[in-house]
Amino acid sequence: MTITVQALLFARYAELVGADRLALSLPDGSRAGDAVSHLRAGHTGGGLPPTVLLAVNGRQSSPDRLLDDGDELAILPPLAGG
Amino acid sequence: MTITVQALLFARYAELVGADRLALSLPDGSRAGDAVSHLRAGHTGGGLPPTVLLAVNGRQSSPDRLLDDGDELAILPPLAGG
Amino acid sequence: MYLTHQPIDLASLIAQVSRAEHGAIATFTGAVRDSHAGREVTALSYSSYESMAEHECADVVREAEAKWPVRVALMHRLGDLTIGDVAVAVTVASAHRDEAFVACRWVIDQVKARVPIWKRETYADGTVGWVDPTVPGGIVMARPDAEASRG
Amino acid sequence: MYLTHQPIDLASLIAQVSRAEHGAIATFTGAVRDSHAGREVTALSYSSYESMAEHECADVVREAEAKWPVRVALMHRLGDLTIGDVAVAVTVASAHRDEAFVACRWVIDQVKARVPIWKRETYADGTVGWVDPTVPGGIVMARPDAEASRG
Repeated sequence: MTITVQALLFARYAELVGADRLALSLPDGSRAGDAVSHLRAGHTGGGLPPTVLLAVNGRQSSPDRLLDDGDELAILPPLAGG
Repeated sequence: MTITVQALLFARYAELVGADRLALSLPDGSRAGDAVSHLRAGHTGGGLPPTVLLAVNGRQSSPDRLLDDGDELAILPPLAGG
Repeated sequence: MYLTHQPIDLASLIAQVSRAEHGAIATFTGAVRDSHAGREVTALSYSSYESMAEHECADVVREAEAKWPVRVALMHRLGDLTIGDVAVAVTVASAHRDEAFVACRWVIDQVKARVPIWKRETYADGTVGWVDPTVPGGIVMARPDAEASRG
Repeated sequence: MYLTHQPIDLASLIAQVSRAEHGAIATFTGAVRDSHAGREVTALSYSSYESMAEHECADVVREAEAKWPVRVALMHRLGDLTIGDVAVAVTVASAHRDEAFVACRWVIDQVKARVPIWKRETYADGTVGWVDPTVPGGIVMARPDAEASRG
């Protein structure tokens, strides 16, 4: 069984990866941190730093958060608003 | 020798005394506090409280401040700006 | 000039202190409230020892600009105000927000402590009081005869 | 709505929180500075994860209004800004100035810490950087190829 997760990339990370949205196919039971490791292991995500800020479905989440099929996983560069 | 000092009264004190400006004749060597005592001893100034805020020539002064002829002595109610 | 009998224009105060090197602007405005010490306020009048008040305001602004890397604008309104009117405005511009907040707070506190301005309130029941932060309740009622003679 | 692509109108934010019972309004505005980390800034662009940012702003406002007896207005601008443009404004109204200042400071600190917004600076020498408060110097330079592909 696999799930599909929409990875959203912003600002510098979108620039690094060369895309602001990617569909990731992951094994059932994957956690948010696993999705980032998967992306980092590939060609496009190699530049992502070892720790990143994550949000699942628009709310900040820990890397331990279990992912469901159809979740939106945002990978956020360090915040710089204000 | 006497000096003449212009006493200025504001807000509630002007209301109490019934005037916002009075000329006071005082003995040479009088201090700011003496001028207030002089005023308080008279009919018009009887309602002034025992301690008041004073300014001589537009700058806050202690009751010990020696007065010169022609000085402007302001007797200030508790401040309530802002 | 730090005192005015006209409405205070906050935008022009902000423009007065803004510079391209300033990222942060902290502003305080004090407005006339509809109640004080449990009484319903219907009208309010500020008076001042104006020459001394101008000096004190200038000192406060100069001292703030010496203590922190900031630019300060300050305006206090005098005369008759109605509920909601801005009575005092302080605007502080700085490169960073720490100094802007600290200096803005310091300036309004100094204005209240040092600038010779007085506030006369008219209440819904027709009585009149002088605001006096040194007495319990914060108000000394005006004498009815004095009030009559004033009108 | 706490995000806008239009210029921020401070007067309307103030009007949004003012009430007859509020004597104190503290305001913070953050504007685009002409320099950052020793570099001359010529242009600036804010981007955001907008749906999350709206949620976070709403949470910050609600939390501030629960912690203190205040009303809060908040607006953050996105898109291309020039030097001096207001990027963020916080307005806090309260009966007394203590809470207004404390809550205003808290809100802007929370916005910077929690709201997903990013800042891309263009410098006078034509290079481009991403503001990143977690690195020494506060800037990560953009890749020239990415920059070229963006234009």
